[in-house]
Amino acid sequence: MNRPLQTRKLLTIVCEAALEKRLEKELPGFGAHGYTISDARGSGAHGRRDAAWPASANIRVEVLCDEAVAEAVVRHLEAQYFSSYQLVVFLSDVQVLRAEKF
Amino acid sequence: MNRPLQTRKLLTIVCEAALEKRLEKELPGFGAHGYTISDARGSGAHGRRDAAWPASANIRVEVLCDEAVAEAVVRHLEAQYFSSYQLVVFLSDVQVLRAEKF
Amino acid sequence: MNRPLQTRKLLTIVCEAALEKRLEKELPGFGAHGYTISDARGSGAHGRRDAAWPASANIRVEVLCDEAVAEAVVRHLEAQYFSSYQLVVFLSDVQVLRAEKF
Amino acid sequence: MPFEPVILFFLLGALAGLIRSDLRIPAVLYESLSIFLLLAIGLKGGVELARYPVGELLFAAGVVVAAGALIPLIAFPVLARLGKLPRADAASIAAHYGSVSVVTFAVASTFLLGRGESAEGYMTVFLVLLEFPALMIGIWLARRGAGSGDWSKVLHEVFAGKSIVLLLGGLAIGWIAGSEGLKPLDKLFFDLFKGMLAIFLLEMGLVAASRIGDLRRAGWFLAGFAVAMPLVGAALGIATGLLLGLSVGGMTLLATLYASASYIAAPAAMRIAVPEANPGLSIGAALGITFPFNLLLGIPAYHWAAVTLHGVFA
Amino acid sequence: MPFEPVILFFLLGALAGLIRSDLRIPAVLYESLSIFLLLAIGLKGGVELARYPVGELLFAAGVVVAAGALIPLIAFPVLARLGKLPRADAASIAAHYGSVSVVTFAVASTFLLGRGESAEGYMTVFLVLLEFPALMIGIWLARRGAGSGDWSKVLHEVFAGKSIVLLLGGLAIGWIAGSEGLKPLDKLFFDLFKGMLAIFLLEMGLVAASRIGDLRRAGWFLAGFAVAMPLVGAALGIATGLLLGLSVGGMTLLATLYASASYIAAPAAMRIAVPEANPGLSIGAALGITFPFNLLLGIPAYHWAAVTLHGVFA
Amino acid sequence: MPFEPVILFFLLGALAGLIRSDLRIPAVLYESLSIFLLLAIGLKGGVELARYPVGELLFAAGVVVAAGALIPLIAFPVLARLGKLPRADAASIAAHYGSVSVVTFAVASTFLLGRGESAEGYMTVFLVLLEFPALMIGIWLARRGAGSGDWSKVLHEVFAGKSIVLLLGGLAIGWIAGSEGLKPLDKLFFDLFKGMLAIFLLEMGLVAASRIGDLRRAGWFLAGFAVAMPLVGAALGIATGLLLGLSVGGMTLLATLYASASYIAAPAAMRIAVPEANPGLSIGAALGITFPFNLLLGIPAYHWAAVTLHGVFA
Ligand SMILES: Nc1ncnc2c1ncn2[C@@H]1O[C@H](COP(=O)(O)O)[C@@H](O)[C@H]1O
Ligand SMILES: Nc1ncnc2c1ncn2[C@@H]1O[C@H](COP(=O)(O)O)[C@@H](O)[C@H]1O
Ligand SMILES: Nc1ncnc2c1ncn2[C@@H]1O[C@H](COP(=O)(O)O)[C@@H](O)[C@H]1O
Ligand code: NA
Ligand code: NA
Ligand code: NA
Repeated sequence: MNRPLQTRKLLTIVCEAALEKRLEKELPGFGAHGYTISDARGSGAHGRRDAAWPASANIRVEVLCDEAVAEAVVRHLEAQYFSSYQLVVFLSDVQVLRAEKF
Repeated sequence: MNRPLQTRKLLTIVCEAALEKRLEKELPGFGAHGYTISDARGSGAHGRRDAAWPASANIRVEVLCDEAVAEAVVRHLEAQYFSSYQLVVFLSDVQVLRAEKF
Repeated sequence: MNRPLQTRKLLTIVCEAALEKRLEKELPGFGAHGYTISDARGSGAHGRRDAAWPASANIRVEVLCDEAVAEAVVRHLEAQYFSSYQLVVFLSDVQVLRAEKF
Repeated sequence: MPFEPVILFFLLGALAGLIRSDLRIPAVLYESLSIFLLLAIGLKGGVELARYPVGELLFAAGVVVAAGALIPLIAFPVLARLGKLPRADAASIAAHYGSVSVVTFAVASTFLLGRGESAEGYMTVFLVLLEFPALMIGIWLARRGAGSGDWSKVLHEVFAGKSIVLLLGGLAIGWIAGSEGLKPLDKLFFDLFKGMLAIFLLEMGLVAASRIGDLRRAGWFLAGFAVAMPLVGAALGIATGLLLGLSVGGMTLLATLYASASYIAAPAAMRIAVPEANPGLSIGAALGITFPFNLLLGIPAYHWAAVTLHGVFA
Repeated sequence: MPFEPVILFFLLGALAGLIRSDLRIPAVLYESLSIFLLLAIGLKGGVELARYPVGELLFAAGVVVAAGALIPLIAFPVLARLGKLPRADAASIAAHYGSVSVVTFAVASTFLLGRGESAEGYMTVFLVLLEFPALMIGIWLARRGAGSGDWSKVLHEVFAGKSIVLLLGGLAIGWIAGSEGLKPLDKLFFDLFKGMLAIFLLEMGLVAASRIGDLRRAGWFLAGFAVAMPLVGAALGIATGLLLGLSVGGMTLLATLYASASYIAAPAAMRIAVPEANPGLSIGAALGITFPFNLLLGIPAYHWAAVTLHGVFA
Repeated sequence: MPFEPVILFFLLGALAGLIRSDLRIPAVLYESLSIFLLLAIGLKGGVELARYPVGELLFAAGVVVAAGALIPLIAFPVLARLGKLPRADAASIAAHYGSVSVVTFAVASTFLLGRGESAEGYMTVFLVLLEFPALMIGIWLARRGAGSGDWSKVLHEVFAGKSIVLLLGGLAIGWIAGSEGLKPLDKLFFDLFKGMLAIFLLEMGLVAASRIGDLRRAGWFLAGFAVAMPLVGAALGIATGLLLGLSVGGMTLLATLYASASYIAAPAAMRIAVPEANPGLSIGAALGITFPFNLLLGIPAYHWAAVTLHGVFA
């Protein structure tokens, strides 16, 4: 390809919709330059969340970023939200163009 | 990070919305401890599914799990649904915290 | 597993909803045999897109394909859309069954 | 005026689909409208039902269900032998045509209303009763020979299905609350009914247009079936109506019920119970041909036949 | 007739949930209906409000808010000491019960309307005023001892919250435009109100049914609390209503407000401000028990008490 | 009363946006309301249209379209030379201002209705006709010099676009069915129109508030343009109205059409046809300034001017 692909981290957070506004405010502070959110439902250790009303809706947040940012965000989520909120976090490696964007 | 990241499988199923209830019932039986679902539309070998009404809606199901569970689920989908339903399944490696959850 | 898993590329495009119809028309031309789309919102270099109305809605497009197709699509997006549209593209490796499908 | 105005909305939707307009009715609006229509039909039926002694109804209901059960039993061999369709497909299509289309029923009611023609209030009860036996028969036809499988799951799927719950629930609420009790809800459920139906038909037009491809693949036999079967059903409906001494309106509605093919409850149930069947065939025929056929030609024809034969026999 | 017909929709939804029907009200329809109901209640209140001098209202509002503030202060020690619930849970549940349920209020208004019983128009103002003080108290109860934290964020969360904005906004528009100015909007906001409420209750029935599991885990103490607390609240409401010289209708509505537990504004605010609290407990109690209790038994009982005591004291 | 009540909903939405309330109108509700409004406007226009001989209309329509085409041709050089905007941006903004805003038109109709002022029924036809020529002109302005490109794609994009299909479709249905035929649909499409418009305006207020940032970046020139251009358009509209001998109501509506800037059809079409243009500029100006300007000040002013000049010249 014309511009080379570079490796970055894709951080995915599945959590209660109640956290959306808060995450939107916090993410830039850790160096994330963007995020993508979609609506979701699901099930986990805390039972089923069927998205039938706001209190049971989930969101799925994706952040493309470099490893340091990913680490900082994960550490923050662990400290701040793991004990009281329903959320799941995972990381994977992806190839991106324009890596300076992330 | 405080707790170490461990590798797990992310199993993604894109299929007809008609299978949602059934998958929700079956997944725990294969050892999956949770799943996340969102609405989708798409196109594939069987043509376009535009989600304009329930009969043409897709869902996108994600399951974080260990390799054995992923294998069991994939084998089940292959045996049970591949011949009669429109679905696509893929696996990838992801890093998770609290790996015992999955 | 009964049938062996093979590696393919998962190409993910997050872009303005305005591009949906166009991408749907173009993707097959590059050899993609299918795609999956879901609705999304997000934020990036061009600011926040809250999906409150069509002009600020995003979509998230996934294409399972082989490396050559992925490369062709990425090159096309780069040439055609990067300068004027808000979009983010990333690639990852996934394992699929029935690899001939993609 | 040859057309009910609501039918013009169907045609507009179909046209928009054919010219590949970017008009899309959001899926959620489709779901919301179908909840509204099912509830409203149930409520109206319940209010009417309160006026009839249950005993009188029981007999008529038995006859209507028994006669209706003939439809899938006629359709199946035609599809399997004449049409050479695989058993699963023949059974699934038979189930779709044995079951009923709520929206076609609504359009027929609207058609009668526009002509000032009244009908027995308990027709909605028949609508509810006719929805599921054909599904059972279809599943049984598909599975004969094969292992029996999980009937309880299937029964649950059908009886706890959205359309039955809303129709029966509306019926019960209408029956309990009565015309007076429901009055404060009339402005939503009754006054807006026809307008909501119009928007729903706009969407069905769009969906029907997107099924053209399926139809082309299905071939001429199925297209012919999708026009002939409603006529057979309608004839059965008029005969049964005469037998039961229904009014002209009642006969028209029963003919429409028998003639119509389900595309809400049946596709959902068949997809789970008879997965080998290709939904493109059954939905393509039911929604792409039979539904518009009934809307545009069928209903007026059944009404005409009912008027004529009622004059002769009753 | 023992039940308002709208309550039958709640029962239908609950039943559908219990038999695990696949009936689902789309989340967007839920959100749209709640926007509609909040706006409509605000508009109606605003129109009524225009008829009263503000001075007269100020005093009454102060009394109503002060008396209402007792509810979380009573509930908290009961939950924490008698119920041995952790502080965060006790505080969160106290906040839910101190705040009010807009839908319960709407059903009570509908109940009065059905009986031709009028009420002071400014009750909607009380509804708005009662929504947030309890949330503040709940947060303060949860945080006592712990660091103070970001009150400004919490205040913003509550005051800029959807339900306050729509209720207050509706109130202001109704007040500015007046009965005449709003006339062209009546057909949507007032005529359809009860029908929309019915569909919303159908959804709440489904949601309530899905909370049964939470309740089972919560145990008998909380179940008892969820029935006893509304009675305490209602008694306080009737006493306050007598003190203020409200009409029978007004007393009934105030009793209902105090007796009701919030499940729209409170869950959202508590989830952010008191994250350690288990939302299953508060929502399970408020929506799974108190809401149906008020609908089915509470409102008629509060009305009966208001009639009786109004006769004695006023 | 200075404001139509529906405008208060716009202000409420804008305020909610500015205080960063969590109030969100679901995107699907936005889409559903816009389908409703477009259909309803079309239907009403179709019913009115039936009353006029087509020949008489043809000439007037030609004049209205020709005069309307002046707007983008005036706007483009102003934006490109005076404003020093890049060609693509100037062309795209010119297209937005040359096209029309359906909702502004609806508010103006409502404004006239509230004053008992009638207007020529075929104004809706002008609304439809004015929607696309400016889009074509804008695309041509953007591409001049550059390779011609795929006009057929663009034409399809515009003519098969949702708003044209619904407006024209509604027009056709209203025209075919006539006032009598549509009667059963009145309760939905006509009676609820203003209420639905109110909720849509609430959403537009929210969206407009979220565009403040775009505006700030755009600078003073564009802000001035967004106020001055509607005045130029309105003057042209009133002159054209006088020329055609329209009523005061008709002149007001034509002035409003010319003064308004599209933010439904134009953004969609320009995004695809002129991708180099920054949508923040055109939408920010059209929705963030021109739309509220027309709602709050423009429409009453255009009406006043129409009354005055009609008195002088007609
Ligand atoms: N194993 C899993 N795979 C995929 N998603 C999961 C999994 N576990 C939990 N989730 C998602 O994360 C949300 C919260 O999980 P939990 O806190 O475990 O209840 C659930 O509602 C699911 O959407
Ligand atoms: N190559 C692909 N990439 C991404 N999604 C696909 C692909 N092929 C199929 N899908 C999704 O899987 C669904 C069923 O596919 P199929 O059975 O091939 O028609 C489609 O509607 C798409 O949503
Ligand atoms: N770092 C990122 N991580 C995830 N999604 C992103 C990121 N940056 C941008 N996006 C998505 O891509 C869209 C367009 O991005 P942009 O062109 O950078 O404004 C945004 O609205 C987001 O949905
Ligand atoms: Na039938
Ligand atoms: Na309370
Ligand atoms: Na204009």
